[in-house]
Amino acid sequence: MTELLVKNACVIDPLRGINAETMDIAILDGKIVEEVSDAAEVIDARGMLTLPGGVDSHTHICGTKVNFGRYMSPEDMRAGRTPRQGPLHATSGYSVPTTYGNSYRYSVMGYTTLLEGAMAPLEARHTHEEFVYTPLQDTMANTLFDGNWGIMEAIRDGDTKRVAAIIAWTLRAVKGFGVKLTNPGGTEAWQWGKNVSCIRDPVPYFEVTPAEIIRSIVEANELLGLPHSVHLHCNNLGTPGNYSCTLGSLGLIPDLNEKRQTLYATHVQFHAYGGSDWKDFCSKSEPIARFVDMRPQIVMDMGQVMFGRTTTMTADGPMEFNLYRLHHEKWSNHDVELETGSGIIPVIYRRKNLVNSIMWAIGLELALLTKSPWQCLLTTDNPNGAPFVKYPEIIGLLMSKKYRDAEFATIHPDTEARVPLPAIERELDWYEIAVMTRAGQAKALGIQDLGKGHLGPGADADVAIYPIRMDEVDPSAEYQKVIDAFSRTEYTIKRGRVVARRGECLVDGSNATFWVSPKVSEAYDMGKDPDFIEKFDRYYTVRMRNYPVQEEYLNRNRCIETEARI
Amino acid sequence: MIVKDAVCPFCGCLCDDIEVEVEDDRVVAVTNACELGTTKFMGEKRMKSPILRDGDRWKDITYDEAVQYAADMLLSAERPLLYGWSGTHGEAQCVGVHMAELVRGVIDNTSSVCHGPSILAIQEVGHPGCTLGVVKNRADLVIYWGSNPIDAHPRHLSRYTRYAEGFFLENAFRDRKVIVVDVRKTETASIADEFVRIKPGGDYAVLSALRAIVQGKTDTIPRTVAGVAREQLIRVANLCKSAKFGAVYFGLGLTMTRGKYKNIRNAIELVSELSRHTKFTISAMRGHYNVYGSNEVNTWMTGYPFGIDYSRGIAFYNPGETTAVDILARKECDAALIVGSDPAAHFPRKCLEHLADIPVVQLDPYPNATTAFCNVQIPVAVTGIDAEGTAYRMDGVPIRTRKVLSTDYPSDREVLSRMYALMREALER
Amino acid sequence: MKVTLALKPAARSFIPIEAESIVPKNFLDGTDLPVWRGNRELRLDEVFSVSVEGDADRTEDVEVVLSGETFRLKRVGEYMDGGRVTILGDIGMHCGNFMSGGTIEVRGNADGWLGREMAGGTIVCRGDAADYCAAGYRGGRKGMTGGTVEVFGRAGDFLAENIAGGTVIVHGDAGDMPGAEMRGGTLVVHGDCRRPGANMKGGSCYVYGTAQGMLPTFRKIGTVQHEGHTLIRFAGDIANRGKGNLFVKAYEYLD
Amino acid sequence: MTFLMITGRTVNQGVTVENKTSAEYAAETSTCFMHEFDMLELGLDDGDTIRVTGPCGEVVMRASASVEVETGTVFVPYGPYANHIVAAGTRSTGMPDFKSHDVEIEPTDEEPKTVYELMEDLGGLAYDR
Repeated sequence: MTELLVKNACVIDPLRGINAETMDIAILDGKIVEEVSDAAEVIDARGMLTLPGGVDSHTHICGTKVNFGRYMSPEDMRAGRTPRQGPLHATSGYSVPTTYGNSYRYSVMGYTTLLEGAMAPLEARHTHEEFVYTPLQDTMANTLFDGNWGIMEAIRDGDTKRVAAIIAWTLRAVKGFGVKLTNPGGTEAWQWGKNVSCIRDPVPYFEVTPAEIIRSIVEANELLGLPHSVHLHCNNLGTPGNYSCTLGSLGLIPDLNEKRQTLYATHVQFHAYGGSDWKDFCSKSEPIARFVDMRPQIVMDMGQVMFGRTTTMTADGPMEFNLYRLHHEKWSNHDVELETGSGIIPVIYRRKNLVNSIMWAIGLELALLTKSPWQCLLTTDNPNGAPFVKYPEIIGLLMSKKYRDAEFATIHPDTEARVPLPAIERELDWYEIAVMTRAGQAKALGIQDLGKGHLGPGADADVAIYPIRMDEVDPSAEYQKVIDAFSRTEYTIKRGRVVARRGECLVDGSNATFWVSPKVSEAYDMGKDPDFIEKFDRYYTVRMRNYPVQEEYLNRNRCIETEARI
Repeated sequence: MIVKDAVCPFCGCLCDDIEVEVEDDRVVAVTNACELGTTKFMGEKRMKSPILRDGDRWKDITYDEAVQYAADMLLSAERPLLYGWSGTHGEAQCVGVHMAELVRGVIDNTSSVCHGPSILAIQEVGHPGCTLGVVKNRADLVIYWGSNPIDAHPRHLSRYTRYAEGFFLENAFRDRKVIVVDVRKTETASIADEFVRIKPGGDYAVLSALRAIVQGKTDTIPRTVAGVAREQLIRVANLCKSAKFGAVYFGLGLTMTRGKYKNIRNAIELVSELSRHTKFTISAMRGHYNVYGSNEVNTWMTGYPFGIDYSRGIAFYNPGETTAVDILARKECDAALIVGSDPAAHFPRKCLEHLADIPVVQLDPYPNATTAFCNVQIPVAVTGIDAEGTAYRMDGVPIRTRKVLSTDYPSDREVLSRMYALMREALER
Repeated sequence: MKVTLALKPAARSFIPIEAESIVPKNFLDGTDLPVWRGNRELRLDEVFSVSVEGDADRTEDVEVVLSGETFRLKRVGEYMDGGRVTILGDIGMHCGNFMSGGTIEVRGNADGWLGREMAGGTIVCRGDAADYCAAGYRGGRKGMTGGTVEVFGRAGDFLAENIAGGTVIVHGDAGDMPGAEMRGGTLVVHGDCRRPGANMKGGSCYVYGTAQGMLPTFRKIGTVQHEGHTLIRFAGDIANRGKGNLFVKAYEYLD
Repeated sequence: MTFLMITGRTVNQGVTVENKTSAEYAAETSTCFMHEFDMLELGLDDGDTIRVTGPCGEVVMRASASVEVETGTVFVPYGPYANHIVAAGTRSTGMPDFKSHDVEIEPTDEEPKTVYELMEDLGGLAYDR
């Protein structure tokens, strides 16, 4: 039995409506409890800002694509190298660090739960292997269904229940958490070197449209009762004028779930572009934010771009090829049979580049223009917009108009005419930041009932104590103090244990992986479906029996069983 | 007993449809595997117990003694080399990386003498690739360049290309064209629709010429390039551009000849160029069944796929300097741990001369050429036969190998974990 | 100030010594510097006999002289920004990496990666330079961006690979693929070499001898006079939409 | 006569590679595949022994006629015999020139050594249990 008592914590816990109350947090064996005995170890938080452990609901940290980003980037690895020290392993890398590098750096920033944004089912085992070496965070993986042959055939046949059944079988097999659609239909078209331009373009051969894929899979997701909603990377990422496609996609979504959104639209910054080409490129954050304000069924994340060097990686293969044609830098692509694909290129976002400057502004605008922080979460689509170590700076920008203006003065001068940012006065407060970095993320992922994103009794004892006192700092003026505080916690507590202190990790942890297992009726068990089995055997190059990820790959196994309505 | 869907631990194809018949803890029959795989499953000449070289004779020792010997050897070395890793499962490779980090040694795998140059090329220009099933289902043009699957990857043709059925190909055998580019007229060349014979050392020039021709700049190209007529180059370029889906599979014919990784870089740049016209992919014919896994494990744990030097605590990577052949030939290590490979059979003699001068411990199920240079050899279970664990296919698809029979041999992971634990204990003391 | 470092003969002489601390600037604060032999950290005076004559306030006034069997000594002069380093014998890999100023003179031969990613200053090598002289690092980023490297002997393979600026002169022959991926700067090879300028897209490469295995993707433009040589001028590499200039005295295709 | 020696994989090398102490492995990896014209010129019959001299020494192999190689080129399966004469230089890439060595070939009366004899020549100790 291990007991820990955090005293004098100034807590913001949005899921419980707590805003800056000074209180004690009692922890017993890794869980938050009402009280602990006098024998408990005591940490005095001395009024410091104390939040539930950070949750990142969209990041790329583990798996085939991420590792290929590392593999092809020895120059990136020259930054961020640390030696093995005590219980800590060596790390390397800046934009695509090693698993230990990711884990330690996230931990120092107070993050305790991460969702890998895109896992190809066929290569899921790889993601899970890397999760084990991401020891200081609990993990879960969005599973890609954007180009799944079986699903597209079922959609063509109008059989949503079969769509749900295939998703159920696959999630269980690959130990996936949520349903991810990356450029739906586009990844299949890309296996012919083609793409779909928006939601009404039919996918070659399968003759279904992205709109049909999105709608049908959203319905299937709810039939399965999954904790998370469908997680959508819209078609047409990164092209001028794509905001109308984004609005069209969001407009497809009915409100089907009382507890959470029905659609999670990811890295919307990359999908909020106006203009008809790069010459008249401009921000369309306003119509997007207004649209989302009116629809509780939508949650989005920012996908903020920050200036500097990074590596872009996504399942959206055709988009990466277009980027390659612009930059003519190195380019990797990896198509996955019957399922999806991915692409990777390194990029540098420059202040002196007009397009990059506009992109930077759009992400901030989305966060500032969307009324409810629960509907626009803080991400960079790590590492696509920037490595996650930039989060503290983004928090600073959102909390301080002064900081934004100072930054704005350093970017391309023509930006002003293309974006609404300079006119936006709003400065987010501590509570809103807490929503956007943990509470809102946990709610959107549907894991608050599993003890994530809040500090109520029964929750996982994941706590971040930041070395800053809200009553002593004016974030609007003293934004550097805010950035410093969010860069390194005073304490990061994971499962009831102090894992990081003042910028140093202390222990080699042990992660848990969350995955879902929907219970479906016998008739919808694809493992017994003759047609499914036959096609699997003929067209996959892996035997169906060797496809599922064995439980040996899960370090701490957190299976979420759901009751499916099929 | 018949074990179905067993995974073949021989080459990078990692075929997972093997049926293995086991009687009395012996493999008695193997179905579906090629000759290479069958022989490996049926292999029987295992080393019985750990051995220690004692002057000019061999003496049996216990596993405890052998593990202690290895731990002491690595801890006292100033620059130990931990080499091999392609012939074992990923879980063992992970322990290997932790060991290298702990003792501040150099960890390298067999890709340095296999597809290491391909990795160097990918690090310069990236890699447009795909899984094998994408090619099987779509490709109407397959190019084998400096690779000879009939000898090295015997089922590649039947599972993924020439003789495979494909979802989008009505009559795959008829509709799929195969081009072979090589300096030898191999057996693979004889089943090709088009054979391009190149003068040795001429791959780079031919690839450059094709890139120019694909861009329409044919005039500059001389009448013959490395023994290939310009007309044939134009024909090949046209075949590529008119394909719906083209796939290049290259082998050691590109990685081992002059220019090394620059050959592969050029091939990748040709494919990137072709991607502007149609769909094209390129992939390496990886040799050992889990050499790619070793690259993957090293990459997520150290940041680099092979040739990682932890002498200074942080990871340093520079193939040509931190790779096994260079280190041994230059006598730059003072101890070696060999796992899952046989450098004495595959390295130039000068490297072996240094192995003879330094303490060497090897984990391997069989007596092999490296045994002759060992101070200690520890027999282990064979992954995919009497041990299970993760392997990565040549296209990056991870598959868990099955255990088809039970023996008393410990797995690589078990032996290495014991070594690692001993070393941690010693260092913490 | 003159600092003389005489390498002591060592029992385990085959383990390389990494000595990035040996740059003139560091000796302004004394000689208490670390070097590494494999994974062991040693003091400078455990490895060298150290003697110092005179003193200096400015890096420019520091000269470091290295003697002994220094061919396994790596990273000497890394990040050097001024002063002078003289190596009486051979020098190990990575001498003058990232150098931005000052002068390094190698009286003997230099091992691989001499002047890797160099940005300024001067390196003179009286003997031969091995592979990757004045080249870049793995991953294809820019190689040399400024400064001068002059080699009086021969150079190995991949000379000035990825060069983007500065000047490299080799008086003897060069190996395979000098100036590969060249994108700027100037490379001059007085002797013969193989496959110069592969995939180049900028800069100028001069070969006063014969280019063997000449690549087929260079377009002949005419002849020019250069420093008393009549050279054939090519544009290329057209495989890479290149705009580089390659000048050779003579060439042979692998046809 | 001078030849370009190329090394590479063969099925037989692969089949015997996990059994390096076997006569079959030694036989396969000590085979030098040559064009029959070259063999005629050297007065060689299939299976005759030859001395192959490379930049780092010499080794005895057996000649075997092959239609796959061109004149002036020989092919030897990967293994200890070829490596007995291959130079260790990698041109700083990590990879030796396994496929581009010039070698001298002449007939000989000597027999190829066993794998362990080769290893013992370099300071190893045979394991023969």
